[in-house]
Amino acid sequence: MPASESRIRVKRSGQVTQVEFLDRNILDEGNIQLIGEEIARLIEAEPTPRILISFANVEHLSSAALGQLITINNKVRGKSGQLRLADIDPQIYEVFTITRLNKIFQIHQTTADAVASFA
Amino acid sequence: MPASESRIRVKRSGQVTQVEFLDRNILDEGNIQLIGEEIARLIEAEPTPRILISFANVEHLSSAALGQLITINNKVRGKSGQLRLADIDPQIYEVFTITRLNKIFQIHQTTADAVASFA
Amino acid sequence: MLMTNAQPGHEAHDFDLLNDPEQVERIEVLLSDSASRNGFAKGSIFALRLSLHEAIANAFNHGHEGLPTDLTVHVRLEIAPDQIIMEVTDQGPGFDPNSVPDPTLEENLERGSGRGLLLINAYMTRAEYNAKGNALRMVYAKPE
Amino acid sequence: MLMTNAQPGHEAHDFDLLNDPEQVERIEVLLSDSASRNGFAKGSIFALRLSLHEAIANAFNHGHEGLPTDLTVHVRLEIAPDQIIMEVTDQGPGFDPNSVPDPTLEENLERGSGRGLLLINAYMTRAEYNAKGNALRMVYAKPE
Ligand SMILES: Nc1ncnc2c1ncn2[C@@H]1O[C@H](COP(=O)(O)OP(=O)(O)O)[C@@H](O)[C@H]1O
Ligand SMILES: Nc1ncnc2c1ncn2[C@@H]1O[C@H](COP(=O)(O)OP(=O)(O)O)[C@@H](O)[C@H]1O
Repeated sequence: MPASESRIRVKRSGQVTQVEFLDRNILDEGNIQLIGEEIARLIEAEPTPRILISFANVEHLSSAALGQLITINNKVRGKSGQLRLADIDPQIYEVFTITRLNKIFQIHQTTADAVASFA
Repeated sequence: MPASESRIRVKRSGQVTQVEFLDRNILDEGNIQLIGEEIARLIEAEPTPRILISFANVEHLSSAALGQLITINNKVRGKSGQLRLADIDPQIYEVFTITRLNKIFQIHQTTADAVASFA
Repeated sequence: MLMTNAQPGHEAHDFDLLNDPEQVERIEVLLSDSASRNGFAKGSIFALRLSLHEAIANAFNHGHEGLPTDLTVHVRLEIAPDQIIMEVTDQGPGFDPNSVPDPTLEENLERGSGRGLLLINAYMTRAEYNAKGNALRMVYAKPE
Repeated sequence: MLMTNAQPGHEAHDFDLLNDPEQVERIEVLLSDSASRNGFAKGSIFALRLSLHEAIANAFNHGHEGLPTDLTVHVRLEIAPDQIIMEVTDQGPGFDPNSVPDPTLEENLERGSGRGLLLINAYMTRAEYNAKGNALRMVYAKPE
């Protein structure tokens, strides 16, 4: 197994770092850990991180993934940055409402909406 | 479902009618019945049928398929024709030896050998 | 015999599972396929797969915490056209599910964990532990 | 619980099967996959799949001959790293396996049928009917 096969796709658009998942299923803790480390490096690389995570193509999401998102959120806040989530399909969105995490995260319908929302 | 999707590929080479299976698994009785009917029509179309059945790509074969081969053999004989089998992988060949049907059928290693064997 | 009343489409699957993501995924895919064949909708399959995933993760992470890593978790799936039952049994000491804090309370909302049981309870028709607390039985009835 | 001694890799599958080629194929594919994961070789998987196929065909064609077509056949697969057990049970009257003619005798060689049990017996380590003759238990031990 290659040591550092990326599990995310990263795109720069202006001051915003856009992250997309390569896996349809964000379930396994090992994977989630690796994804978290990749995003942490993106956050570290920015003075004031503006991170947009798109959930396009994501079909399954575990509670471990939610935990990782909270960790990411804390890291972004720690650097006075901003985190946005977008492209969450209704099934996945329900996971955010059941857990009330829709109160914690800034969630936008589309990537464009999310990009426009950064201060 | 189309009424008459063919389950075999037929090739003429001189006086020989070569038959190949499109399925890797010749297990299901319904399929085997359809294959039998297709080959029966080939036999009927010839005054003196020379039929070569190739088992290239066949991975599984049930006893119902063996029964159909015996029926085909009888039809060919009924018209004083000749039947040859070829390209049978060792695993499938074992089915012929366990059942002793290697004593009934003329089995050749390759299609070329089988073609050359017709009188 | 397993199923007392033979009924078309009924099936049951038992696994002694090691903590191996590939094996877990295989069981989740088997569950999804079987549910789909039995006419469960996409949303139901989402709920089932998520709940099974959370239960198995709990069995290994909490049930077997500090125990030998080669301990297996038993997973049983019973699939029928009208309902699906999933049982996940670990070899740990068990726990008291009533002692688990509510992750939706304001003060717990930013915790990094503690949402698995909430999701299971939200999505399943019924979810019950045995008395010892090492076996979770989840029942999902197909919506009318 | 199904398996008395939890062992990694052990799994069991039960199906109440209708006479539907697609369902039969699905079970055969599940058997092949599980056997392959448990390190059974290609030749073993060939033997297992063929034997299961023949046993299921017999259950529907002979066991349920003249009976309602919606009767199910019960299939149970028990898969372990060292052996695989397959049980096929029909709801028919049973039969006496000793009364079946030997298809390899000269006079039977050109018969159109009668080779299923021969193949099962040739390929399986053990194959036994219950007393009634409506349940076949096949055991395949992994070759050393
Ligand atoms: N099988 C189990 N054995 C022992 N304790 C468990 C088990 N399942 C859950 N728990 C306990 O319940 C708590 C809540 O579980 P859960 O809601 O799934 O969240 P998380 O797994 O993220 O902590 C766990 O932290 C653990 O203390
Ligand atoms: N489950 C069953 N119930 C009743 N009779 C059976 C059953 N299985 C096999 N038999 C009997 O055994 C015979 C031999 O079976 P088999 O060797 O599989 O060949 P075939 O199915 O081609 O006849 C059948 O013709 C049938 O009479």
